[in-house]
Amino acid sequence: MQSEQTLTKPDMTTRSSDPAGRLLGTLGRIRPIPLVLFVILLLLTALPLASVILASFRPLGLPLSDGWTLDHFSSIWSDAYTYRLIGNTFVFAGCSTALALVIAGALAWLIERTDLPGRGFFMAVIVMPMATPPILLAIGWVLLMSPAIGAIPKVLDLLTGGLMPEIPMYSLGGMIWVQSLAMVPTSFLILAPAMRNMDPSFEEAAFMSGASFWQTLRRVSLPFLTPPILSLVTLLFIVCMLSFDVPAVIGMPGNVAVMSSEIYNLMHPSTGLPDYGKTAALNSSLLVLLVAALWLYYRSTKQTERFRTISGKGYKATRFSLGRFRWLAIGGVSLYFVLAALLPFLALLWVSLAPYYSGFSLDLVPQLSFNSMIGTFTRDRVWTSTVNSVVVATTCAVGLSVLSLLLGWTIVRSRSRLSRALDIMSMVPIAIPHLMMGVALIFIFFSFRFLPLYGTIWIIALGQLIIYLPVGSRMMQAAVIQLHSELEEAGEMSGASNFQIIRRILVPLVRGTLVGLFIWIFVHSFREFSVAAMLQSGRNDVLSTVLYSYWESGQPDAAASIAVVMMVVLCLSVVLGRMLGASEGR
Amino acid sequence: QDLETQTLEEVAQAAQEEGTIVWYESIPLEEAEEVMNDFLADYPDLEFNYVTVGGSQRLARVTQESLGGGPTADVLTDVAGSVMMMADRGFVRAVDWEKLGVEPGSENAPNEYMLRTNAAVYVTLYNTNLVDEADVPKTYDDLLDEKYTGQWGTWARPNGIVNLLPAWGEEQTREYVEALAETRPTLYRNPQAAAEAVGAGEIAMAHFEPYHTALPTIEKGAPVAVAFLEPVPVASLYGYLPEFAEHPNAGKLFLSWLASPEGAASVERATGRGSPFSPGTEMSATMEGMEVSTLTAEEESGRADEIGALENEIAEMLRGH
Amino acid sequence: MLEVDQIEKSFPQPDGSRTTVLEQVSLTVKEGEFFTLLGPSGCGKTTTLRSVAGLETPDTGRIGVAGTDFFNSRRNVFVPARARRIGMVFQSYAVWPHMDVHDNVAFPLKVMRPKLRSEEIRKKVRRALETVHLAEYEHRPATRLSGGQQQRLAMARALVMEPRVLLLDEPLSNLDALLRETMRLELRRLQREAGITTIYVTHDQVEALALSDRLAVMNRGKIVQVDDPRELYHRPQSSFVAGFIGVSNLLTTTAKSDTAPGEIGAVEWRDQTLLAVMPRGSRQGAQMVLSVRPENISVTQVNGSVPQEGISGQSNILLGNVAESQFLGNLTDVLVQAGGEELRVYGSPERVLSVGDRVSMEAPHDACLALPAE
Amino acid sequence: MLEVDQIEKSFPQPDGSRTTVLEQVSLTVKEGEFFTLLGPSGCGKTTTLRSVAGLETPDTGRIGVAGTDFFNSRRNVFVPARARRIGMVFQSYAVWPHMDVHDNVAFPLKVMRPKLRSEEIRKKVRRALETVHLAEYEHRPATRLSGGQQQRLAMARALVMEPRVLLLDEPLSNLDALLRETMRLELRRLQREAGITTIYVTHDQVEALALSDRLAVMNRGKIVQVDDPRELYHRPQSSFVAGFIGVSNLLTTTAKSDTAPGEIGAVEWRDQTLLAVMPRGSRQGAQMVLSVRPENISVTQVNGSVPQEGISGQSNILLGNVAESQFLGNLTDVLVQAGGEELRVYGSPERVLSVGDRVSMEAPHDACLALPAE
Ligand SMILES: Nc1ncnc2c1ncn2[C@@H]1O[C@H](COP(=O)(O)OP(=O)(O)OP(=O)(O)O)[C@@H](O)[C@H]1O
Ligand SMILES: Nc1ncnc2c1ncn2[C@@H]1O[C@H](COP(=O)(O)OP(=O)(O)OP(=O)(O)O)[C@@H](O)[C@H]1O
Ligand SMILES: [Mg+2]
Ligand SMILES: [Mg+2]
Repeated sequence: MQSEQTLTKPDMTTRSSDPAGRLLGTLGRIRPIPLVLFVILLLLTALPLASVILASFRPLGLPLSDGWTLDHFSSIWSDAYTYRLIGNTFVFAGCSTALALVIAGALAWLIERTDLPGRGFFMAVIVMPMATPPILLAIGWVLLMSPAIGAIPKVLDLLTGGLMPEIPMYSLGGMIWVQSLAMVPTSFLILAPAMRNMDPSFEEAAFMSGASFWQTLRRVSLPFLTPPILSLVTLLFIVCMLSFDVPAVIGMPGNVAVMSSEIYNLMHPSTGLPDYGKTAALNSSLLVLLVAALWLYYRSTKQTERFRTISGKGYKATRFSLGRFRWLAIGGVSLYFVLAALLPFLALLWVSLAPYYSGFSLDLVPQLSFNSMIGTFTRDRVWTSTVNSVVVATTCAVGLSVLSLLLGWTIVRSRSRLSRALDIMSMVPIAIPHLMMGVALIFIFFSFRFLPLYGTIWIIALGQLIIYLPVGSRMMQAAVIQLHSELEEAGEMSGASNFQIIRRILVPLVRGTLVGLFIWIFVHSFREFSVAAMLQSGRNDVLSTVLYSYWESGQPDAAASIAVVMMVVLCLSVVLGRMLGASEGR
Repeated sequence: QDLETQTLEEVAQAAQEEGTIVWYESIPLEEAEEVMNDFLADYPDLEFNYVTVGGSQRLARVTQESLGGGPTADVLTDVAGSVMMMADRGFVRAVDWEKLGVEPGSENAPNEYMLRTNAAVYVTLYNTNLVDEADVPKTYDDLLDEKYTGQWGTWARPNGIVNLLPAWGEEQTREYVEALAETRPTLYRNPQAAAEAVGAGEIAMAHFEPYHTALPTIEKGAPVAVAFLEPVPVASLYGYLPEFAEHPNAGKLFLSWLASPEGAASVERATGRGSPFSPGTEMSATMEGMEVSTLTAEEESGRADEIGALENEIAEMLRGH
Repeated sequence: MLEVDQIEKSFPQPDGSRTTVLEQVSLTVKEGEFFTLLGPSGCGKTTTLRSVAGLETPDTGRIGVAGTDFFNSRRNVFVPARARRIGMVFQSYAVWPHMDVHDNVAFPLKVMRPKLRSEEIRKKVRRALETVHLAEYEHRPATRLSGGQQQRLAMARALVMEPRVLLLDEPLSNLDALLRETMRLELRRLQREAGITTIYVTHDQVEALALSDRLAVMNRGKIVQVDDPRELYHRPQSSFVAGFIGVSNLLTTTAKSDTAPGEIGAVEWRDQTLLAVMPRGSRQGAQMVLSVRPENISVTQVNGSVPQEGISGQSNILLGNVAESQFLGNLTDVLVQAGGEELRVYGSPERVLSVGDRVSMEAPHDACLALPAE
Repeated sequence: MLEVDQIEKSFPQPDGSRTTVLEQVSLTVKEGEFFTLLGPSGCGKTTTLRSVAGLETPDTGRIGVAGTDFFNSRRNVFVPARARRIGMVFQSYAVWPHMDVHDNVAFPLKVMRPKLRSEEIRKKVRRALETVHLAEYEHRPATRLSGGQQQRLAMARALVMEPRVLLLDEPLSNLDALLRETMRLELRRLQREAGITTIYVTHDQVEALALSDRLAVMNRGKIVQVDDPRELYHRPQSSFVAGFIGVSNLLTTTAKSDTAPGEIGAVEWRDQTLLAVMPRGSRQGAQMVLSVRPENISVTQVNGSVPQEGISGQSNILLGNVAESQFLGNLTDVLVQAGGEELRVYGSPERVLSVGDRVSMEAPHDACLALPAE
């Protein structure tokens, strides 16, 4: 059994005997790539973080404003309401995380570990819902499930003859349901490789010991997947605490307040400034949680390595035979697709075709028309912003893929203190809500005026690059961990430079993950609107902000038209990307 | 700060040279374009750079930009409290409005920093399929009827109710809200969502809704109608000129146009937001003779903290806490 | 005791076709026997073993233990792995890294129905750990064991539930040479003490010979020969078996006359006539493979008089030049170039042969087997 | 040619402390020599090799090739791996799965500066592939090669850039027994043909003896003995080396008198007096380990007259009972229980010894080495 060895690789040639040369020699041992990355991350994450922390001590809540205060913290933590919020938040975040995990886990298991027919197809289908912005997913579900107008209660009512009890959509349960659906694709993308890499003989050994399927699952498979699950849980949990789309659309009418809807309230007062001070104070407090989560994460990854070295050589991927349950499984996966993608999509399609915003109703069917869709797509603005969106999303995806690759590689391969710092820094943006990130970037670019990025689409790309950094870094680390370091060392022994090793060995080998990541970032950047809204100026409109402004200004049909087209296009790119990644990524 | 005292002609002259107007507003570009086109018909040599930024985000952004020393927008609108907050920091230009042709002493120009351009009129929307003509509420007391329990909704931010303060005073307002909260409203993240919920039939009525939010839905044929309850709460909106604007004269020119009857009418045509205080608008015709309750600029800016606290309190009460 | 009857198994290929991996595989393993499946990589050993375990379902055939069918394609019987009470040690050990030694071994007892009392479990685990000499490691995390210890742990886990049959899939292949020898002895001792019917899979013929009561040689999904170790080693029935079991020099020759099975006959190899045992007889002119084991060839350096090649008394003699000579400690592995082919012979460690030396090789006729060419 | 001078290396532990992995390791490898590092798992072989390669930086010491320093802690010199022109074959082969055979081998040439003409690259790749007999697989994806072929591919990739030194880290440990033997011969042939200075790392002593011109035995980060194979096998300087190189029976004894180095002296083992060579001399009463190799012990079944235990003529004689007997084809591996210890001896494959048989074991005095206990 070979233990993975980590290396500290010097990267510069120095040969000399004179004192100057000795100095060069010492410098040469400092590895340039981690150092450059460190500086980049410092700029990308430490500055926004600093501005958030700074903001939490400013009376106005804006980092550039003056004065100091502790009021924000004291007003939050002296208010009993905060603690109630935290209670709700934990229930919401905890249940959503758990449900997303269960769904994604079951899907990943079906795809990676069983002989489910049409796995390639289903794999693409599972990640498709990624193309739906969570706010639209939430609105779609309101149209489907709202007690008064929802299509599903109506149908159920008809079927059961009115015996069906009301399903409260505007409730904690409804929020959890939609939030977990929104998180399934990302969870799947992280869980699936972990399951793929698990040696099936560990489970077979349990079967041979006489254990039943459930006993094996509970006592062998789950403990085994603990490290990736734990890291995913921390990721999802924090996402739940910060994402306000679902709490705003579903929680608010249902009178369920959580921390993120409180943040939404603080950020959207009826008049006056958003309460950045309190928001920042809430987030600074959240950072403590993040540090705890990261600590947990490190503990769990340490174990990952221990687990990995034990798997022997006779490893062959055997798949669990579903037998007569295969139809049940196909049904389950299809049901997920219907619930997470198809139904919300149909709901939005309905909105785009209906004359006015309304639930499903047969009366309105004669009035359905493509007018608003056609009308929307004949507007110049929609087209220019589409072009901008494509440019922004592509830039962000390319930039972040490259950065994540370098980061993942550096963090996994050189376990110096510097790379540990890199890892922590790359996780920081997860604790900064998107709107705050926008404010922070304004702050930064007004402080560094020599960078004429402000008001261009590039600043939007940069902002989004920062907020998706944690996911990028995580995914690439997972990919690099699976590579035997000797593959790269063989390149070094062949005389290749670091750049050549990365380009000709590393990139082709992690191509699958790289394509997956690229698509993930592209899609998320395309649909993101918080940062974009904060940073746009007249000529850098992107499609998502246009969509959002239509939605919030009484043109749901136009917004839904864009959403429908966007979902179709993004879905296609997701499917295309998966096919590319699957066919060429071995 | 020095009072700027050009005349309209001088401003128009200087604006020509600046060439561009940077305008941050929350309405969609298409609506803004109609307004801009009306303006450009008078001043064809100028051009616009229009930026869609909604409500409080806009204020935050301008504050942040101003803190950084600009550039920022040339024209902005907001409620009086926000404008005065900006003015206190020295981010707003002081202008002699009289020189620009504004009637002296009018509430339309409460001080040198702001000029009333528009207003939000808070009304009750109802779904005509769900509410019989006879049941349409006529007074605020009608809203307290138990039969509407769970049947109505409103924006989670009770800005409309706050504007009842001048008419009712704090105590009565609070008592009323307490009673209203008993009927369990559904709270929406923004007034638009509430208006759409009425159109969709999810709730029968929405109270304290800005009038204009109902218009797009009504135009598209949704079964929504409007009821004015008296006193009608109205929130005034004021235009102002940021200190760090890149094109101050162009901004000034546009602002004075927006505040003029011609401008107000144009905005109403484009967006449906009409001001009862602007004689040329349909809104002022509709509301002819109705009792109005509105916080003056002075009240709003002078008691900003107090009013803010009350708004939060009312929001909490509606939420059922 | 264990019967495997004409099982067949094919796997779907990525291109949609199916490859047959097992063809008509039949075996009978007797009670308490140590039975080995031996064959080159990819011949289907693991697939056979997994079919017995119930981890793989054959396409057709029958698998039964002591009269009960575990699998019968005709009667549509399939007993799942967990109900077969068969112990298995995996090639990768599959020791659960999140449990300690005790918990690994206790697992099969803990999932047993009806439930055992925890006391009883503890007693049984202790006994199993003592059997494999791991008692002192009871509370160590499984990951902190060396390779050999892990292997014994896997063994204890398989034995603790007192299985009817024990299956071992190349349990030694991950160990280094020294440990492998030690574990080989250990394994045999354990099996004998427990008296348990065992099927052992390996591609290492030394292991197979050392451990087995009987062994089956497989090649390309078929069973080629089943016999006890000595029989297989000394009387292989095909050149494949001769080449696979132990080291053998295989020379392609032609039979010079018809010969009855078991008799000594003459074959021609590169103009030389050699005598060899013909286990299955031959017809004149038939292609035969002459198999001679290195340890049966005595090699001497030719100094003065050059001996005559060909038949000499009871032996065949060939001349050649040393092409390579490797000191292996207890013997020297010598490659001799003769008539264009390379023959492997063992020199004694003391006598040093250098590359290029001229040598004569002598092998008794009855140590030369002429087998039908394949 | 290659000098490793007093290198030390320690690794940080999770708990913050550091473990020393290499202690004062010094080696000199001559031009064209096949030099092996042999030792148990975890003794530091790979770390040494990687330090030479430049993949690991020692803490102190010096590494140089032909007079040039690659690493010198005193002069602060460190030449990175890519500039050392050293070929390396990794234990996992590290064949790049996304390239075909040709591209794998061409890679070192393609990254070379100044650039080579593509024609020249093609020629060199072809030559390298021919050397390792892979020419016909040139355009096959690297993943579609068998283990042995992958190993040769890794070899070709290491050789194609004509390195000054070739480093091999357990290149055979992933192969099965038969393939391993074939590849061992191949490897030696390749190295000899290329005439390249080679350091080979293994924990398999048979491989080490077979291949090396000289070998260094390592234990716990230190070099214990450096010698040629025969010397190491026949004259180990410690019981560790005796036990690690080849199979040896090690008995703990006490010296009965003072003896000069190289002389034959008496030792006492369980009341028996035995004679043995004392390579490093001894003082009376000192603990000595008596090392006897199985192949030097002749074993005979005791039927009628029971021979006398102890010294008899030129031999030591011990009696015992067969505890285990394993048929290995060309010999029988017998474990004999004698005086509470188990001795390993080889019986001839014909003579069948059964468990429980009473046997006498005879070993010539000069085949018994008494080594200082550690
Ligand atoms: N699940 C599977 N899908 C497709 N082919 C398979 C599968 N399992 C095994 N095979 C093929 O069946 C053949 C026999 O495999 P098996 O694992 O039984 O060989 P083996 O004799 O155990 O080899 P080894 O000594 O390498 O372990 C191989 O060619 C293998 O590629
Ligand atoms: N990066 C590292 N960090 C900490 N300890 C290490 C590291 N690399 C090696 N070691 C330790 O150094 C010791 C020597 O390791 P090395 O890999 O050189 O052994 P080896 O002789 O090659 O063993 P094997 O035969 O198992 O390959 C081992 O105890 C190992 O655990
Ligand atoms: Mg196998
Ligand atoms: Mg090693």
